[in-house]
Amino acid sequence: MSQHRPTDNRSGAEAVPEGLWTKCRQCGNMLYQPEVSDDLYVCRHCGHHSRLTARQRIAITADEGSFREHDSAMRTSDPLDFPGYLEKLREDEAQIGLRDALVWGECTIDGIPVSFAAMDFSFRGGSMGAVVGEKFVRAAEHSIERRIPLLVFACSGGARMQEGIVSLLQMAKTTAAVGQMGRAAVPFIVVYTDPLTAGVFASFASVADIVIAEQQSLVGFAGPRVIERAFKIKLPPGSHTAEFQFEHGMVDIVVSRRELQPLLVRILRLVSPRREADAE
Amino acid sequence: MSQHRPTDNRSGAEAVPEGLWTKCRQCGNMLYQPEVSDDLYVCRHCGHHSRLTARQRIAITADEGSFREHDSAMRTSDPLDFPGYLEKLREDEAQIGLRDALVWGECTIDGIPVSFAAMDFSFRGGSMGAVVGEKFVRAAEHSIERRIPLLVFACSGGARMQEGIVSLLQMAKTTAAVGQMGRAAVPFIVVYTDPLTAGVFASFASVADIVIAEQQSLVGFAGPRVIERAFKIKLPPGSHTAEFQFEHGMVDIVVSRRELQPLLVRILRLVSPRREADAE
Amino acid sequence: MSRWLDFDRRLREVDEDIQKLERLLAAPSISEERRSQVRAQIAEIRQREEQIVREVFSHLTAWDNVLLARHADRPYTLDYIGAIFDDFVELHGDRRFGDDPAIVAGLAPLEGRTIAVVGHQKGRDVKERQFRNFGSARPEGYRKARRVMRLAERLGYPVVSFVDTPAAESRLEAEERGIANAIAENMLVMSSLATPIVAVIVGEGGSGGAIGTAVADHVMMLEHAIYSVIPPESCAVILEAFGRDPKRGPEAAEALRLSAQRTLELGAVDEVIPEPPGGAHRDPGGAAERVKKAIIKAIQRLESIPTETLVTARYAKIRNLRHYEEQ
Amino acid sequence: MSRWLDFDRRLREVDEDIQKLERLLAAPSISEERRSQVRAQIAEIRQREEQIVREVFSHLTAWDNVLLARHADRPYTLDYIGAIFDDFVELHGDRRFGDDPAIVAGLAPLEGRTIAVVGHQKGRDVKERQFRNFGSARPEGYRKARRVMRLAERLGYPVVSFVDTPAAESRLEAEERGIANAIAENMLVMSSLATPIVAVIVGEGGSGGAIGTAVADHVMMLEHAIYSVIPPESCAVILEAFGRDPKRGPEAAEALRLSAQRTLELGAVDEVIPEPPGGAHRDPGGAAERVKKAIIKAIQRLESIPTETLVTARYAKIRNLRHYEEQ
Ligand SMILES: [Zn+2]
Ligand SMILES: [Zn+2]
Repeated sequence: MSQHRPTDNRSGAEAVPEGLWTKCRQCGNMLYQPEVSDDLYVCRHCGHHSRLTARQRIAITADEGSFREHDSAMRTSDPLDFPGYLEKLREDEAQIGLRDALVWGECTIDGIPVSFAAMDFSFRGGSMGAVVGEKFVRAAEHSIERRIPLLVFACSGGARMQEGIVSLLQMAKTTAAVGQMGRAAVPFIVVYTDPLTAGVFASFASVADIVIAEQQSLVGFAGPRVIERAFKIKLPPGSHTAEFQFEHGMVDIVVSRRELQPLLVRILRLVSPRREADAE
Repeated sequence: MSQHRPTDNRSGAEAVPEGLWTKCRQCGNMLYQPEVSDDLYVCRHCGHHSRLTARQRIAITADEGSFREHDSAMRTSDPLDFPGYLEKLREDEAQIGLRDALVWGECTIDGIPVSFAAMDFSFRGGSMGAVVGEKFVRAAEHSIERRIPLLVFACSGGARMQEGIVSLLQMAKTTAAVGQMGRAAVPFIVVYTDPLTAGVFASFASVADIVIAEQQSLVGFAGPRVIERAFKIKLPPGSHTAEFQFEHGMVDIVVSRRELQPLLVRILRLVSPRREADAE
Repeated sequence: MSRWLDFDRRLREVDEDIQKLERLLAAPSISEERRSQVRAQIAEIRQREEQIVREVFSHLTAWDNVLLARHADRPYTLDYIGAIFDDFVELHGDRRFGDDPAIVAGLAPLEGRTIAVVGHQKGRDVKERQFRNFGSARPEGYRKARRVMRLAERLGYPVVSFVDTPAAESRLEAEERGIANAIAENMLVMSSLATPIVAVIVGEGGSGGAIGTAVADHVMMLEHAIYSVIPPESCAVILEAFGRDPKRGPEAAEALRLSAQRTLELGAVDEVIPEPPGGAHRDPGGAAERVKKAIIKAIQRLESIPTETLVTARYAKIRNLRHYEEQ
Repeated sequence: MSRWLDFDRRLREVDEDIQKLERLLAAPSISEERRSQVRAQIAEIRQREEQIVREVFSHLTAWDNVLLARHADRPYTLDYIGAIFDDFVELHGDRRFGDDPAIVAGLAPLEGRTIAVVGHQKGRDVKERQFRNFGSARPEGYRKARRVMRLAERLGYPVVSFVDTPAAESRLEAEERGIANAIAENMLVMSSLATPIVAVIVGEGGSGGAIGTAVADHVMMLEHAIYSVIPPESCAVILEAFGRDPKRGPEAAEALRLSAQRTLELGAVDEVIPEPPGGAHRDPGGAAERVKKAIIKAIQRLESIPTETLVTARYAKIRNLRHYEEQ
């Protein structure tokens, strides 16, 4: 909680592969790199929402220059001494510039202070181990201390299996922290982004006060391919999407990335009325 | 709460139509009257469970001679001055020997003291008006004061429409009283008996700690015939029964009337452990 | 059978006459003299209209109220929400099974505070009516409302509930998923929710479907809304007193005392909100303004009460309804 | 691949030998001399058996534990319930949708107090296994467990949770009704339930399906139970480290540290309950006796703690799990 390390909130752009043109993963059309971040990483041709790194998410969400990262140095202790795990971590660290799959800190959004966390799917598939769990809890505690909302962008392949039972326990740890927020009457908003599955979906992400989902994100307890393989069945099209979860009552609002920011601002104004008054 | 009027807990037998033989409503076989109450009003031939009056229910459930009725003189004030209502009430009073559709009091069951209420379908279809609501609440308050379980046998056609909005409000009143029991940590057990529908099913009877149902009882929000008429549809066989409600998770245990008493004793022992210890 | 129904038709004719005259006024060719004639005509019609309204509405029958409460032009929950709040973030889903469009729920700002809003939504046109199931909520609707009310409790927001439903959905699928339980659990939760609750019956307060979201510290009712244990037509069909004849619904409505004033006298609501002349549908903006004022007044009062006292008083109000004799 | 599996087979042969000899003893025709010979034989076999058991069990592999935890003869939740409690009133249904036989829940007496019991039930024979969905619970199961735990909280009963599931049900119907939400809400409720909670992992503690009923003040684990984030075979399939080869499950099991002792050291459980020699399935009565003693001891300790302190300490325990470095 004590390590305030200011970071350039635009640095996320560096994580995008170099070169002036990039190819849309959905429609195959070429996208002009300098326009991509202005477009919020949404394809101009087909509307495909690219997966964002944590830094990119911060860059397009937080008020410019307002993000102050906490606990950026935190690393797992590799509790199981799991074969090959540390090597993989070092690779991801080098490539992505993060030490684990969740970045948290404080920032303002349209002037409203929030405790903020974004998960990064490019780091070990956004999986949750001891560091993701601890950082989430610290973000929650920060929101309780400061009496400000917690906003989390969740994407994850599930628990970090290389941390074994320690990773499973993060489900209880993060969910229990949500309980603390509830008792402290601080609002907790989560945004599901592509993809969100397993241990993160089945823990803190399911018990938020307000659940928003980016359209067409894959969202499910088990990934659809996992189920098709395990049970040798074919799933109907459209299952395990944000829209499917909305239809079944698990999501409050499905939005495009373009609609997301104004929606967040409206919600944050509603859940931080006194803050707003303070700021005036 | 103050009117302790001892009543003969066997007097319910008088409500059975006179004559030595009676006909089973399900299989048509003749039943020998003196055996009927020994058989708990269950047909020896087909197992059909006859509907019981409140007094009959008390007689086969409470320890002999232990039931002390409360508030037996309570009558509705006919709040709407509803056409023909008082006449109907007087008819039922004369025929059934009750002043409304719920009898409550205290008794012991296998020596365990309980606050006890039984509804009577023969009185205005067991409908709930101001008197049923008030008596239920008093039974609940009694259980809170004495710190003993409340056991209620529920059968009802719904709200007492001749009391208009007053009868609707009994849904909130009785349900809120269940909330009081919850806060006071006294157990509330309800037994669904044939038939249970509408306003009573959709109020206190749905929020009991433990829900037991006599087998084959009709149990539903809307009666099946009402639905078939209103929506001009045909319902599948077996819908709106105790078994159907069990299948859909609304009932804890479905039992025959023969199994009911030992089950109640087991449950009452579990939920009144200190009482039991006191008695030893 | 309904004086008001004929009257409503006549009133619409008068409205059309006025509109015609107003179009005339707007024409550039009209002379100044003719213009003032037309103005006088309009004023006279309006006066007559007001008089008729006052006269008819001074002795409405219970059945008139039933028809008014169900009037196709009557403002619905989303109309009130749109008129009363500067914003409304609708929340969806019960986190169990689905999202029921027959009940809307969400957060809205009201004079510097945040309100949790729940309400039945009937739907205006054929398509929306079907989508909204005519305002007959399924278990998911009640559970969504409960979820949002619990959220309100957790975050300290007052709850405002708009009630407008013919009845809860009762067909097999609703039964299978526990419509009775959903209604009962809502009443249980609302009876002890640790935040102020205000309910407004804006149209039809239909039986269990209504009371499932109408347990509140302060229950209000629009002047021509109804709050009833049963639709009067069904009551007439069931009871011998009305010859089991659905056409005798008006008599049953009378017997059921379907007027806001009688409902107030019976202790079932705490306040009647007067509607604009001719009914809420003739001036939705005016109706919403009155509802808004009443809601703000109620919330301001309730906010000043310590939560524990509030919850205790709410229970006492619900519990202490009498209407029985102990001889 | 599993020393223990071979050994288990051999052990059963030895058991059969002993049984044969015991039948011989029971024969009326046997001479007194032969009888004492046989007795000595039995004693010798038994001693050898014990030695083998001790030897094999003194260095079981993680994979041995996996096979032991999944052993078809291993006592299941209902076996423990039957052996530990004098009565058990099973409660059913989630009050929302249905009743899930993969989780049992109910009330039971334990030394003068009433306990709320929840637990996964795998099912013994083919028919029961299908009925119980092999102990893979659906959302209804978790919601039933939650309902009964809330009942326990309301009435002041301690909760005992038996954990034994390969995984939560994950197929489409479970997804549609919110299996993720059901697990998460259970953890939320259990993390602050105002009554003591004791969990015992008796067989397979499979991932989210397990932790959804295993958040407790005191989490215990049988000596040969496993508590794992993923089945080792699946782990082997997913990770390059094991060549994406399901046959390398034993290596994955080792890497995942699937032993009660390591699980204890990692802070994931608070106590390991030793099993009778040869594993719980070789002496279900003895295993139940040990579990019963451990439960009673835990509850007695927890009962003496004021509820608020209890809940605070439970959260602190869950929250303060570390395993990270701060630079
Ligand atoms: Zn594209
Ligand atoms: Zn018969």
